[in-house]
Amino acid sequence: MKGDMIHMAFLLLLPLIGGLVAFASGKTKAPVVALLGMIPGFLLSLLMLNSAFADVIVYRWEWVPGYELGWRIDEASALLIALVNFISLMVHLFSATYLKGDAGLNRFYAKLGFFTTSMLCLLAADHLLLLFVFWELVGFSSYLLIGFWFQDPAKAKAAREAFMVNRVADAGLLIGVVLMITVLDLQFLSELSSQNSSFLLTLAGFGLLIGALGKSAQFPFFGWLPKAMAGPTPVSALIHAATMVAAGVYLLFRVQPILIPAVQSATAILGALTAFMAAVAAITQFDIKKVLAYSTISQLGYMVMGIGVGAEDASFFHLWTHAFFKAGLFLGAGAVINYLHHVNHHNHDFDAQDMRWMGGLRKYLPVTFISFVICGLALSGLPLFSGFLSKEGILTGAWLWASQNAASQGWWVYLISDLGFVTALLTPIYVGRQIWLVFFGESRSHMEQYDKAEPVINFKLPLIVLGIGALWFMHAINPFDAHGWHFGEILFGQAEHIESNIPLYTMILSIALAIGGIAISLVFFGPKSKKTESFSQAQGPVSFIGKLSFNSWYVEKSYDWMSVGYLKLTQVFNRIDRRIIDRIVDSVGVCTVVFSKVLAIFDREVIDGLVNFAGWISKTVGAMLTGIQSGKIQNQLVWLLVLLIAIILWFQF
Amino acid sequence: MENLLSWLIFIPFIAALVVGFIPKDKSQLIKIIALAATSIQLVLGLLLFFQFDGDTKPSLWSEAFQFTELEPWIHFKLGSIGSLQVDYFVGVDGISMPLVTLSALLLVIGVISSWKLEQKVKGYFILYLILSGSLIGCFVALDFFLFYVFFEFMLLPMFFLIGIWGGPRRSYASIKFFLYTLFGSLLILIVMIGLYLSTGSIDDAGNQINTFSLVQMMDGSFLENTLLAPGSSFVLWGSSLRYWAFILLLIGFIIKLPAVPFHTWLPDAHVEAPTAISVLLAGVLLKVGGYGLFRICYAIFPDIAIELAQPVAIIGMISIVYGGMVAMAQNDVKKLIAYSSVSHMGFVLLGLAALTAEGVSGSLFQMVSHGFISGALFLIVGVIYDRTHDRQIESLSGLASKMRQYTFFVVLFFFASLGLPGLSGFVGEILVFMGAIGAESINGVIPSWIGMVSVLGLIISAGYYLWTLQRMFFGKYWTREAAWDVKMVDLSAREWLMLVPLALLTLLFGVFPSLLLGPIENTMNFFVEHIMNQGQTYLNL
Amino acid sequence: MLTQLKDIIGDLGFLSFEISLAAGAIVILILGLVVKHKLAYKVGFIAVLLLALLLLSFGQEEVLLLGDNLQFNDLGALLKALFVFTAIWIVFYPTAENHGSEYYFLMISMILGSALMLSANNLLVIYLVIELTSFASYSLTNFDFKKKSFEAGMKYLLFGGVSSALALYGASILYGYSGTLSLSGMDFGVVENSAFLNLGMALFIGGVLFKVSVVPFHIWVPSTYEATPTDAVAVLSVIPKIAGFVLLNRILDALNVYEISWLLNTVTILGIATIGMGTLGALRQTNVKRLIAYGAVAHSGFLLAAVLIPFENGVSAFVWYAVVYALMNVAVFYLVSLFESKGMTEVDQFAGLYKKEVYLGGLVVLVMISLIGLPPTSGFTIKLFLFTVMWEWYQSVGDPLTVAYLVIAVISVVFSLFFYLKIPYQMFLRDGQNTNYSQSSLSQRVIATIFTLLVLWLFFRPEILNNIANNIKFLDW
Amino acid sequence: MSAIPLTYYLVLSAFLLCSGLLMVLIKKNAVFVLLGIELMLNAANLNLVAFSKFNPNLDGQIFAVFSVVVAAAEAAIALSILLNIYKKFDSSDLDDLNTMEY
Repeated sequence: MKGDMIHMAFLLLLPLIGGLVAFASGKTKAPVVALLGMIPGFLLSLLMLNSAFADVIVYRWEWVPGYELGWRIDEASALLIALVNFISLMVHLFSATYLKGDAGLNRFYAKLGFFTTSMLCLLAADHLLLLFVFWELVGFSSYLLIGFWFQDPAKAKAAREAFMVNRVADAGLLIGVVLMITVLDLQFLSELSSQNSSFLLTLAGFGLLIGALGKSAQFPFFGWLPKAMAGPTPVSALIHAATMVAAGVYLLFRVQPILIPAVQSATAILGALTAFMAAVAAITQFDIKKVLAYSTISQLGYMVMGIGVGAEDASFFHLWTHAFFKAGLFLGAGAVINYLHHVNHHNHDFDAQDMRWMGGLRKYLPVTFISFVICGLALSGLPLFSGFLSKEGILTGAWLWASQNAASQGWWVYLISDLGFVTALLTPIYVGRQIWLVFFGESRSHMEQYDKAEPVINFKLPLIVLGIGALWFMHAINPFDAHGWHFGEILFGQAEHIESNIPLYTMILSIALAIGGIAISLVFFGPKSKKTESFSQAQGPVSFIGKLSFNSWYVEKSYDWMSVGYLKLTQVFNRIDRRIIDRIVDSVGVCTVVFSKVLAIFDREVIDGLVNFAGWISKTVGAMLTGIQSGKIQNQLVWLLVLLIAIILWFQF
Repeated sequence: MENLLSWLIFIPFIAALVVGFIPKDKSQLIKIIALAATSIQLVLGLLLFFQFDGDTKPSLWSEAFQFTELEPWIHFKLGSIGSLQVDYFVGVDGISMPLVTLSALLLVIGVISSWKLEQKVKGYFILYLILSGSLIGCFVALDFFLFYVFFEFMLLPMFFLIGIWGGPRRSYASIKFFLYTLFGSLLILIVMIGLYLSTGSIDDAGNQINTFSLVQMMDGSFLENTLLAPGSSFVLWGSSLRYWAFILLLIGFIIKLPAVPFHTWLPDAHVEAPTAISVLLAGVLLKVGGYGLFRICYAIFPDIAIELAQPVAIIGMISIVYGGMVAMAQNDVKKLIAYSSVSHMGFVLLGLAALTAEGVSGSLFQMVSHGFISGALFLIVGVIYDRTHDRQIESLSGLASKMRQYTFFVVLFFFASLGLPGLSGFVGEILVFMGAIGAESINGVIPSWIGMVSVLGLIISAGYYLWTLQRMFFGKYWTREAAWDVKMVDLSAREWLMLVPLALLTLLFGVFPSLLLGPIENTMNFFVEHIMNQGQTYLNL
Repeated sequence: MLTQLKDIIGDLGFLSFEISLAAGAIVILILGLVVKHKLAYKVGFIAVLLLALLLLSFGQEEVLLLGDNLQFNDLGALLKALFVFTAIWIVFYPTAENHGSEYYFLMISMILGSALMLSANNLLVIYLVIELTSFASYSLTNFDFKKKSFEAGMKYLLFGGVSSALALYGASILYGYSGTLSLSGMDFGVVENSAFLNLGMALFIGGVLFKVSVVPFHIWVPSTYEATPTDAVAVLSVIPKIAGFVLLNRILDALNVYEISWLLNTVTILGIATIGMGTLGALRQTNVKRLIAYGAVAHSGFLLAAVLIPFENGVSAFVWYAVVYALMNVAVFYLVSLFESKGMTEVDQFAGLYKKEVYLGGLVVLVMISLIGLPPTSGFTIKLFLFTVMWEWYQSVGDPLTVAYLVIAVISVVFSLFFYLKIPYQMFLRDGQNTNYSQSSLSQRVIATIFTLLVLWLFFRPEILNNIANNIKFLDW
Repeated sequence: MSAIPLTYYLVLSAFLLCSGLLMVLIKKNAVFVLLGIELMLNAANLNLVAFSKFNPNLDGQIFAVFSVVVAAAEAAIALSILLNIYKKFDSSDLDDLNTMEY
């Protein structure tokens, strides 16, 4: 057992240590050093996979008096840990070239290492609080990485906004976690079991859901993910496609036993809605990364929907396959951007991420092209690619769930599965559009192009490996069996046999939708279409739906409005504080009138504060006092007598 | 070590006396003496921390204290009031021990931070040392009279430290500070006298011996049917005198804490105070308010503490949310941090009001961690202020590309303050939330929604810190005045020396909170138990 | 007749303090004719006071002397010692440089008058000693021989004259109703609640309130304090006031004030008003001495509370307060006179003085803190004790007025912060030029330090105050 | 030797007191004000003597004698101050005594 502990500690901390050493070793050596940390980390994770399948690793210790925290690596954790290590390794490799020459390269690797460790710990955490800790830490490291090029104000702003949106959701998660720990006494993920429904449980469930929605960029929180594209592209591949954003799904997957039906329905609805909304948004984007970002949101929506409809095994599978092909897509996009940067080296006329300046890149970036297409087809859900397998499971699950619940909950449950299918049609459309616009046709940038754009192995290797990872055989033997995942049995046991035709219908429908989608994209965006030729002059859409799509349903805009409103509110509060509370308290504290005025005077003229104060008192305390103290002795005497007589009269009568 | 606490208190006083005899122009010597004195204090403070015995479980307050020293001070008969008994009575328990150590640490850092001071050095360090002694005295005093004396005695040095070495509006700020705190302390004074008349014992000869001993007050040795005895017949406006006494104490201490709506002195005082004094003010002085709530307000009036838990928690909640929102609107970094202190001290109030082990421990932990973090934050502002004599957020931008090490610490402490896990700020806040949200099902003194609304504080604090980071540190490097450019050098060795210990402690306590919570566990549990049990007993009288 | 004379001569033994003062006063006056050296007067003054102190006897039973005209007790003896202690320092004041022998004569007369006030038990004697004290005070007010002095002196005199005329009228009414001049023999049982008698009481007590500067008879205080030589103020603000309070207590006792609720309430309200008026009035002052004068008015309110408290702790509180009040006033007026001798009388002249006089500045802070009533000074101790006794007062009588008294007293402490700290504020927190300022001498610093240390010392060792209070055998005055 | 009732004395003394008071309050010249005070004192003296007449002892009359003497002393001090005031202010008018007005 002790050996396991050390094993686990090494596994979890190696990326961080590697990153820190890389930071210390300077920017030229940093990539090598970080890789030297990552490779054994990856190997260790494979070993761990092996041992975790044999025996779950558990370690608990007292954090504060009365509370134990715990690590636990079971099969699912081990699998995802291996995945994270793998993608991280790829990204480490890729970044070495992508960020070559950047002054902050060592800083980058430190942050990357920090992220990887946080993510691994998140997966290994068993106690909810521990999970929350690393939940926050991955958010923080994501903030650091998005803001990697902080000199650019827009990027710094994007980092902040991404973090803020997450933070809002995290507040919900915190309430959920605290309720679970203190009130419901459900502290360990591995010990969750279904509970009797209660108000607090509902509240906790919604809290956890909000947290998950935030991290997995679901409606209404999805606006942060497109903004997060401000980070370096490899980072997007790792964090904003494959790993961190999947944490929300992972959390829901873990806490699924305690989610009561109301929360489950909400999960399904929000997931389906997000899948659809994001797919719509992806169709009109110009930025190569934004398309991918919305597609990520959309796919995560599938996963969340899967949890909601009770197909958590399919969701988990989709999480797994999605990690490979989406990382591949992002790295491919990174290669494209990197190439355009070179093209654009001397004159910064255009944005290297803007698809309007691309086109015809298959000639210059052949490896990238192939990998991108494979991954794109996986994303579209074409058979023989990994995405098909996992998405199938979710769609089937949704349909099954709808057919089971329609009687009890009403017709609207079908809307959820229908949205899933609509999204399945939209997905190949935007994927196709992207592939056509980027790789086919002729270059629209009118610049000198380069031939040897993929010179080094660390560029090509990740692309090739991830491209292979998007093929079906890496995940299941039968390309049409959604339950045929290699690890499915280990994780979820023997798949139940479903007495229904629905899986067959879904399969046929989704194959048709995928092919149809690609066809539509070919018609509209293919190399021959008019739109493509004039694409370099294209502006944002003008129709209402087009605008809605381009602005991604105004979710991001609404954040801006809210933040402006909030800022105004704080200004108002500030004014209240200075003008009202400051005064009121002063006056309540000592003497109602005197002090408020005193401080008014102080505010105006501090220099002579005391003197003014005295002067004011003399005026305010009144004519009476002034009369008495006028110095005219007879006046004074009159007052004295009046007072005396008044007192005597008062007490006599 | 014998008389550890007395040494802690009196070393700075002795040093102040020594400094008094050193000629004005030997400023270096003065600084060295001040540093030596506070360093000895720190060593003693650490000794205290490590020698503190956290294993004994007290069943009475009189058993809870360690390192106690009892010297009779004023003892005489006073006619019908019985005997006046004021003792030099000091000791620490789990509540005061961490705060003493924290103060000792920040006092050293304050001296280091004042090292570059050039004008009126002698006076500054005399006052500083007097302040040091009184601060420690305040935390360890177990006699109400002694506590009050130290409490008041902090005011004067502080008044002058802000008033003489402060910024342009220093006189306003110092007077405001003095006025608020004095007002609060007079409220405390009234209750102190009432408690004195109500506490004590009757000796064998039938003589009444009144006492100021906090321990006896906490253990509830009240005299029959006196003003503030539980169940006494004195009623004012429909509530018992104990009720009003609690309210007076509460106001007195939350002025110091400070909580909305008595917080407005704090931003002014902070903005005008020199860096080192800001550090002490935020790091230690505010804790005196929190400590007073623990030791006096709650421990002596457990019945009212239960009765009024909800209003207190709501004050805490409002402070958290409101303080944070007002911070967002500030342009002056120091003011921003001052308001954030209001927000963070709201957690102290909230956790305490929950009266659960988690809440109370969290509350205390929050005080300690806020000591590190806010101290560091004010040092951080000091770094910029030293270089530019400007603290406006708008005057600077893109500092991250010019001052990397500095930015590292800024990010670290900003995130520590906004409650990033792994740093100490998080532990305090999460425990407070656990206490506040869980209280409803544990002891039912406060409803859950107060805690849930307070979670907003997390979002709000992230809002202003990140926005500040973005505006000041990210983006293109730019300074409002070109002349500042040459001064924009990264942290000096002295600044490292101040920030590194705080950073390490923030990290250490963030990762291993039981280092602090372990030793004080028994005290905290006893505190909660005592309040719940005794409070119920009193309420039933 | 002869036995009466014998009694009188026998009683004179008890009066050795007063007699030596009277004789000494005359000796000094004569000395003034013979010797022109100023130092001689000072030495003479000290000698007379010390001699009187030596002849003072403590620890006696309470006695009635000269018929029942004088009532001697230990409290009186104690306070007489306090008077000597307070007065003896005036020779060290820098403002005391130019005084002639008649100045010391008047000073001793004032002390004599106050000393007799402590024991006066007869309306006639009361009238005489009040007038004796007053006349001396009126005269002392003029001793700066400036326009201001005469103006203040005249006002003081007219004001005092009217008050004493009214008091005399009141006394005549009291005499008419009781048929006796002796306080201890006074009994109005038969004619209770006559408006005319009440008028008499009010007017007569008014005469005493004038001496102790209780509102509304405090009007003379600021201008008198401002114009009078500071050394005289130090005495004037302490000795007649304390004596007046003792006398007031005796009169109230004789009139059986706790039975006459209107009178008690009136006096209580006047006490509250005194605190309020003194505090508020002081806020706007810019002249140092006027400022402290208003502060002294507020202190009268505190002392009055102690006087009104009907049990033995009230006496203790009064003694504590009186002793510390005397100490504080000696200290503060010494410091004021130091600055005054350098031409600094207005608060804003102190701006930035810390550059020249940081040590005295520190002492000023401590003394002011004591006057406000904050630790670690004896000013805090006495306020604490007084508040304690007031709590107890409330506990025993349950009268809301007593709570009001307590609350106003506490709040006034906050306000007094403002004006007492004005001078330190100017000295330390403001910048200013004091190019002409010459530093104080070492001896002056030493004296100021002694005073300040006394003020501090009694905080740490308050049992001395208690011993003093306890040694008085007859705690019921 | 009988029978002017006490009330008559008292009324007269009250009248004296009031006129003295009035004089104090109305007159601007310090000398007149002093005279007013004398009147008030004499009102009191009259009271004392009158009461004494209806009393067994003579205390009141003794008191009156003392008070006359005291009044004389007071007048002496007052006049000496007044003399100085006249020198400094060139006036004995109380309204001119306003250098210390606040």
